[in-house]
Amino acid sequence: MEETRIGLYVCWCGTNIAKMVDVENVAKEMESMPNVVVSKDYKYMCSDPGQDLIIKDIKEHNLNRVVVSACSPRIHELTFRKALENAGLNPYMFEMANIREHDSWVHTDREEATRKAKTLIAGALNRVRWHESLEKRTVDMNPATLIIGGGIAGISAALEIADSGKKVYLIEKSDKLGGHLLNVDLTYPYMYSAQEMIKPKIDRIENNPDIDIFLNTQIEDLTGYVGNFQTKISQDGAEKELKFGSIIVATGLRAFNPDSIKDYDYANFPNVITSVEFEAMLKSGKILTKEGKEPKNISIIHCVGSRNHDYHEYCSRTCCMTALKYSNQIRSALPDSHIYHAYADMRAFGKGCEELYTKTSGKDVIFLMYDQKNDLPKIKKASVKDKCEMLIELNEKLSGESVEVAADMVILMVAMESNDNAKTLGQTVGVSLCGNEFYIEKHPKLDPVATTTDGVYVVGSCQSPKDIPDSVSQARAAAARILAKINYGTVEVEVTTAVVNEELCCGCQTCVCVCPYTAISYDEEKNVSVVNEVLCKGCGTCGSACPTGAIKCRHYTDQQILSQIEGLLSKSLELQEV
Amino acid sequence: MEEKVNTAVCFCQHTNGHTDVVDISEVAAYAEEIPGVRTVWYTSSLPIADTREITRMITEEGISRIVLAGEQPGMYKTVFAKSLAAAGMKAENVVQAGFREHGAIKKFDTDRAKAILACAVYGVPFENAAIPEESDVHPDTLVIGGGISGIQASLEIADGNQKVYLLEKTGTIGGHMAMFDKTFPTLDCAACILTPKMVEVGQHQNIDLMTYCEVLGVSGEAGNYKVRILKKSKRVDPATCIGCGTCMEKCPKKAPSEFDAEISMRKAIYIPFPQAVPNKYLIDADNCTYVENGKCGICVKVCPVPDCIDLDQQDEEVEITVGNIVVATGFKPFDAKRVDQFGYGKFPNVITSLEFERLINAAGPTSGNIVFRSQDKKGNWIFNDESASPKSIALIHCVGSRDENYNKYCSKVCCMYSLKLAHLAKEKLPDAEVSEYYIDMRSFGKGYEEFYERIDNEGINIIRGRTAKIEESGDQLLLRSEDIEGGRLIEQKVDMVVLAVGLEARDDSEELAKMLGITQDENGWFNETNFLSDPVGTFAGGITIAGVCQGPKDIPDSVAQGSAAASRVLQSIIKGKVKKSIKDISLDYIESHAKKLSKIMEDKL
Amino acid sequence: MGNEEKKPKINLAIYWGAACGGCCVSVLDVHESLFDVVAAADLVFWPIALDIKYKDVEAMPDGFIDVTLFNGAVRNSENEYMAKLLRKKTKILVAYGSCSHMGGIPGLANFSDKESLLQRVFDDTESTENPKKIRPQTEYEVKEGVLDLPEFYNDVKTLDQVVNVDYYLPGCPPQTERLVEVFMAIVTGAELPPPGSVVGALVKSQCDECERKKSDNKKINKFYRPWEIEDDGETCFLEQGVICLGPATRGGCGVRCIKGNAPCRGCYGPPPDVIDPGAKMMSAIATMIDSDDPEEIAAIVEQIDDPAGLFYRFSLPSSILRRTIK
Amino acid sequence: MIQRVNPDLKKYLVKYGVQDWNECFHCGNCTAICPLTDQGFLFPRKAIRQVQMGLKTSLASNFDPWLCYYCGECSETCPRDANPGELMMSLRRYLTSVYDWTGFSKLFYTKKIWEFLTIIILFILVIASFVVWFPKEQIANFTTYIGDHSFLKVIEAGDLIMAAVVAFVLISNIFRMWYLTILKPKYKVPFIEYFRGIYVLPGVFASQISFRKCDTDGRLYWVNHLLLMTGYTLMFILVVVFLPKFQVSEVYNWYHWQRLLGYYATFGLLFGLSAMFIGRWRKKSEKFKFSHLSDWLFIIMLFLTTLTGILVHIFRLADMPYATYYLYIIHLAVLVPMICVEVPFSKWSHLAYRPFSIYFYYLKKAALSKQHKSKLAAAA
Amino acid sequence: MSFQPTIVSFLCNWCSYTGADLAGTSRMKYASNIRIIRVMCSGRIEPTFVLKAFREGADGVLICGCHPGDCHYHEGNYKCLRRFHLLQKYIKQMGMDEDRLQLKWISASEGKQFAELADSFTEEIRNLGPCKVKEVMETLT
Repeated sequence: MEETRIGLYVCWCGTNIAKMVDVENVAKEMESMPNVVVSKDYKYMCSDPGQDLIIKDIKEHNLNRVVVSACSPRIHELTFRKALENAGLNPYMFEMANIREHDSWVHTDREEATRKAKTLIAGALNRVRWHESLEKRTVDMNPATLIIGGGIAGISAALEIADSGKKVYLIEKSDKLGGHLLNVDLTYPYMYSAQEMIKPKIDRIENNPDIDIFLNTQIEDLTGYVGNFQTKISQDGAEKELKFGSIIVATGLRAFNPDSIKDYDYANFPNVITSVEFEAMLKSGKILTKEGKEPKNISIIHCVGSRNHDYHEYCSRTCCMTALKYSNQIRSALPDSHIYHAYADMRAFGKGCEELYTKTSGKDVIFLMYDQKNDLPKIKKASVKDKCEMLIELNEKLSGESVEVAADMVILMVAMESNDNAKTLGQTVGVSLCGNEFYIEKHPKLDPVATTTDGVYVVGSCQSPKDIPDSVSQARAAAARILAKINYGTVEVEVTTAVVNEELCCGCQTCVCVCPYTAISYDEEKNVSVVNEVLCKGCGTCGSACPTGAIKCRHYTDQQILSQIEGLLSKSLELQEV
Repeated sequence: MEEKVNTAVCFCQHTNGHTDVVDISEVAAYAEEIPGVRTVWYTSSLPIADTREITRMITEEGISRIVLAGEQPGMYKTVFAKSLAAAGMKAENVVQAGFREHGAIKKFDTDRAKAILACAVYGVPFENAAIPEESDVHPDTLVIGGGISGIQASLEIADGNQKVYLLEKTGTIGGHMAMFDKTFPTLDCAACILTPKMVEVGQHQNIDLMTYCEVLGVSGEAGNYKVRILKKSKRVDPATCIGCGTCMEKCPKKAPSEFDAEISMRKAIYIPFPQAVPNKYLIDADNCTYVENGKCGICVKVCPVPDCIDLDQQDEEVEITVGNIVVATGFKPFDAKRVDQFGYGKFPNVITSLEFERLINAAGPTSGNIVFRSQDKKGNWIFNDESASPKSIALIHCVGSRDENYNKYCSKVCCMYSLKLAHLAKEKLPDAEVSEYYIDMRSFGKGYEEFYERIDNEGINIIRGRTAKIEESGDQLLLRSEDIEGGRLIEQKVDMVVLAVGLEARDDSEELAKMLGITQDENGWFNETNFLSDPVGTFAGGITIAGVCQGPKDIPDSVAQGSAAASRVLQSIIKGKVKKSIKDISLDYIESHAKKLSKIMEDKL
Repeated sequence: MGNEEKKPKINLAIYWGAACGGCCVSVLDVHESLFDVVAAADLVFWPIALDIKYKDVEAMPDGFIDVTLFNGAVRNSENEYMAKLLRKKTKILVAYGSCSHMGGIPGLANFSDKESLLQRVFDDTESTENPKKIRPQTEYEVKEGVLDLPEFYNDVKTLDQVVNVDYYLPGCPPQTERLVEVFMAIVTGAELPPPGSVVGALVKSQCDECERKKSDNKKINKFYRPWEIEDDGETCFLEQGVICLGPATRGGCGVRCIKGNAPCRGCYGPPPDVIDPGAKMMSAIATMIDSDDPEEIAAIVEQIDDPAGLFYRFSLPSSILRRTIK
Repeated sequence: MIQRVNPDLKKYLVKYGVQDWNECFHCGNCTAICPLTDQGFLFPRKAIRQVQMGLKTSLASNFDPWLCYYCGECSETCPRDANPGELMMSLRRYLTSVYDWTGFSKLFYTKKIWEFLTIIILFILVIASFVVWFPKEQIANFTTYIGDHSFLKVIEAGDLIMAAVVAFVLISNIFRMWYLTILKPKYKVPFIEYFRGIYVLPGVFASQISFRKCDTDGRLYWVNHLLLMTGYTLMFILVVVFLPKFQVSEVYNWYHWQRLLGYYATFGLLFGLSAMFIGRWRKKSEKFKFSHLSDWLFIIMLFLTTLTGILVHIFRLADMPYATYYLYIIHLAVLVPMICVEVPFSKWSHLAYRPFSIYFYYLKKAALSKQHKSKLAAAA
Repeated sequence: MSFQPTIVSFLCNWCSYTGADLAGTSRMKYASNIRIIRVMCSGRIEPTFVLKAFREGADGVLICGCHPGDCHYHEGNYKCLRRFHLLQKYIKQMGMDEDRLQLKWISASEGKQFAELADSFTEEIRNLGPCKVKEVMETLT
């Protein structure tokens, strides 16, 4: 083993550090620490001359470790690592002691601050001795993409990727593309035709040589990692294998079945229909009751299965607006009808939506507010003298009155819920579910389409209920990620990963269950755990959980940290009693 | 196709008094010339309340297909679908030629409106017929706006190994999100999740970060835009500034801090906030004593780096060439002063949500203590750590939003952020009485409804009812509101009122829209190509929009849009080609192309 | 065979410090192999079996003994004296058994101190009658002269805390087969591992040998003492909520306890890279607790009555904290 | 009681006003901004809700509209431009027709031609009766004998009969109002409160003091209204009740009480009316944005009455008997239909309903507070 | 003020270390007794490190991680929380005051909270007096 030769550099940071820390004294005193070959102080280490100083010393003094004592490593660790790289040294042979943010800026006694700086540096010096060279690693990126689900999200993503000439495998479990949108007549808030929007897209997909469409297809099994996935699919019983670099999950959702809500008695009233059924009526141009008559009184009940603890706690996001759209369409087709809404909160939040709400209000539509949590309306059969088929009883919140509403047709705005195979598919592709059985994203805000599994993205309503523009945006967002990676050609993987020493690992599998990224798997043959370094993000939780000490967390090894502790607590540097 | 399809074109355009709209009579004249058009109708003269009458007309004229033309003809679709179905035709044969849907809004778009109509009559989707030419694309991209959308778009493109210029008007990137304390519904702190991204931008080798810059003009065409940029003088050399802060310490001139929503003071030489990227000082020329009258110059004297501060530095103009432009300019908060009844600006403790956001931020001027506004020595109303804390706080939703008197639209985020603020207020001041006044609770996103429930159970009074007015009552504020669900009048005395101000288009967006050749809707938000299928594209080639500048949005949606815009950019770079503006396609071309496509479709059948 | 040069016999010593005697018995447990041992070695010192006095050892030249198997911890001045003496006289000093290796069961005395131990033994025990509060003396004058007794130390130490140790042969007691293997290796002059190594044990920990079914389903909602649960005899103890130190304990014993349906208590000591097996095991066990709620976690942790005694049953004096602090 | 939601009611109500108030999304702004809103009496929003849902019974028992003086604050700040203020106005018309058992009110409000016809018929009748019965020879000395010409007795008798009829209609309608708002909804008003409440009435009637609350940001509608109202009332009393004392032959000095009162009343009427005229004409402030035909008719007729009255006075002082006589006829011909049509059946009826609504408001509050107290007692 | 305790603090990179940095950039003053060790995640912190710190002379050990739910690695902080409880019980059994070891959540924006925590923890440890582990260990060798 080569001799450890450490270069120590103490930064003044102008007066920022030097004012509170006797930088020169520190540099001088620390020179005597074991293995320290050079110890220097300099005004601004991060400046170009400062970095040059390090590079020169590395070459001149044959240094193989460097410690810079300056500001927070969060600011300049990368800067100095690059300097080491420029000098031909592995960038990980470097450690920073933060004597600005954690010392000079927060303390008031110069002597104490100086002493603390020494301890911090001693810790860093101790630690850096155990540093090891780590190599940057990349994996090649297979430019093909697998898209699961042929709804609007899947279609948008497919076109986005294929339009740049990259291969797409589009898998759909039903026999046609288009998803739920195929059954939609108009869209809110601008009343654009859904068919006119989706049809040309399907045309383009079908005619795009870069897109392979697999209808009636299911995914059997999936292996691999970002850049290099492979899967077995079964299409009408025939199996096939595909290889690709990224996966977009766009499996969408399904409509809630209102059978379980007793108050609505969906099963027994022929003219209590779901929003899905009503949409089909609108598409066919025939708004008729089951008896073939035009309904005079139409009631729309919101939040059916949403925002209620007995069904789904979440808001399904699109129903309010869809219901408003219905009102406009009904008013257009049946100008004399009575339209009632039983709603909880009118959620008209998107572009153009509040305006549609206002517009709808002006069209003789009656909005009745009910308590969607505790007090659902009840649908009852009406008597002959009521001159209508059903009566809806509800406690109206805006007036505080109990009222009944005549109805010949009741439209239940059913909730959106996740597909029944969401869980199994999620397990296959490595995406977890959140509380409501929707797929969970990597970060709810800053990474809404990525998942904890690199290379797997969730878009559209399988992540949570969404309307068309939001689904399209998400699909595009995932496409951007994938295109960027494809354009790069390779995927960089975390360097400071955990690694299992197979000599020591006893196969207890404690680590397997603690890894948040399922990066550790158990190799039955060897009876050891194996870290998939592509998936590992380097948090080190497994290393702490490993009872045998077989897992090493690169750059945060036990040895490195324990030495740092020893350094920090060197006797000579302890605070004196005052 | 033995039988000829007889099409009726029905115009449903209502000008509502606007004059600069598509010329319907011209389009109608054009429509009559299209083969297959049997008759031209106008909804204004049709008995559209009487489907029987329309059905009769359909049967009489032998119409089997109806094209609805106009700005948003969808409103009439159902009546015609029903009539067609009643006449025994297919209800699907109502085709919409939506002018607005395909970007024909103004008078000069009349030709495009004709093309849209022609496509509809031929049964060819407009986007299939109107395929713009492609031109070579310059691989560099300009992103305008350094908020979260712009950051996301820049990172996305830069990660694809392409050069990005990220242009930001202020001295730091981060936008409004950087000002927030926590983000709903997970309550993780905005700085924790945003600053790593900002640092990533600052250190990314593919991103040329241009802060304190403005767009002066854009020329050229899709794929090859020349953008003139004004580099406002920072008067501090960012290359040599080491961020020590000595200058700021010594600078004698103070100005309201933009980052703190002007509830605290900063110096004339400053870093917008501690985690700003770039973390370099700059001089606010409007407030610098030296710039004003040539005296002072203390900062130069104390600066440890020679020649770092140059107080005489002048603004500079540069020109860059880019292939694509992403517009992510964001929003400005609604000016609460406009709502008289709330007394914002009159009563010191009526504050806006953005101010409150800074107030409760641990990194804000009061280190997260909620206190009363007080006056400093110079009479500025600021928040000062030493003031007392309020014992009761009320939050008022929909300030400036959902209001015919101000902005008609819903700002989408206020309900959620108010819930969040209420929670944080309660957390900081557990004994304080926190109330919320709302109209409709719009907690629509993932985990939002659950968040609402959670806040509802935290002892916060969430009251349905818009607050009508705020008056001073002794030391307190008297607020009048109706508790809609309880059916009673509420006259509540509180110590502090937080106005949940809505989002508005930025003042400079009109200017920018003109420069870039993109359009705005009536609320000032930028228009997307197609609301449904292309929420980030614009009609100008190579220009995409992302984030709130397209319409109010929460953070996840803004991020998704930032990425989505980047996807368009990357796609064009990978292909090497970018689509030009569809404005440049001639009517003749679209018409003949549509004819051709329709022929192909017929042959297929 | 005849042509083969006969190797000279080596000198072997076996000594016990603070030990139960089990280790010495384990040497006898070699049964017939004893003949091989005797054939290869001269037993020059083994108080339990041979009448060789300390002064005989003192008389030996330095390095006279080739191998000393030292079992038992260092508890008193006599232990220490003999450890130092034997170190001087021995070429290869082997810490034999858990007590000399890590402190072992006697090491648990480090939860207490000299004074309270003496008080318990000489005052408080129910069967003791000691009105004059007489305590052991290091010197006691009798007619014949001054008798000296070893001084009882405050702390239990491991052998290597007193003298340098060449090899460690862990176990309570060590597996006899392992002893024979090690011994034969030394005798036959096979290449020896670097000094300071643990010999006669595996590098991998118990789980490697353990035949119980293990999975990644290590989530613990409740801790059970072994008698509180009906062991299914198949599943990993940890997965059943029974604390088993197996993962942090070297293999080599043939998983005897686990085969006998008792969880491992850790007598074989930590695998090579582990400094403090108790700490490692605490870390692993705590990680398995299936809760994110602080109060629930605290409640589950409460179910472990005596973590220090449990996780450091054999290793307290060699652990980082070594003893309780007062 | 469960009421049926009736969307058709508001289609009918449109006839009483200009719009259907569907834009309202129930934020409660109008209620809260209203300076008169009181606990249990939630101004416009409750009424809007009743209109939107077509809750006829609730609407009939709601006298909130009478408490409103239409400051316009609610309409001004309404985020949906739903015009709650105008709704209250329209509801006052509707409620007038609800209270009115004769059905005239409904007829006049919903079929405008009937109101015109009635006015014209009465107009002609008055003129005709003069033509037929007035002794022609007295015309020449009409100015000097104005107080004691023989026909005056007839006029006086007619006057009193008209007053009696109007009073009967009004009083019976007020009883209906009481039935609909207090009795039918079963508010248990302690008997004593009826008497206590009586004290409230005259003062309120005279001053309309609560109107003052509505004068936010310095507008003086109250003063205006007070002038108009006192002027009118004074004139009404003078002309209808004390006609013999008022219409006298002797010309008193200008400072005589009779003339002073007359001048005050005239000034009040003129001032109030012109302010109303200008306001409605300009439609600048919220309260004047919309004007129902009945509003205009009332203003015009009152204005004409005043004008003709002034002219009669001037001509008489100028000793121009013929001019005085003809204008006198016109004056009466306008005055009579105005009082017969407007006072019991139309706009002017609010002079009775308003004070009584305050009386009932007082009673209802008393009932509610009693109910509240007994609830508390039961709970304890 | 007499006894100057030595405190070792383990901070996670994403929240707490950033929070401590923020305290620095905001120039908040706090006791200089705290010495910070950066780890990527509080889930990396092992009992061994803590015991080692006490063994080497620390009078108190402070562990800081992201607030529950905020962990950059999803749930590392929960792992840390579980270990912390057991470890506290252990050190108590070993005769130490369990308050010498504390676990606190500090987010990236809580610079002030960190500074306050540093002060309050120092004060608390000062009141507890010196930790004798190192002293005792020295008498043993």
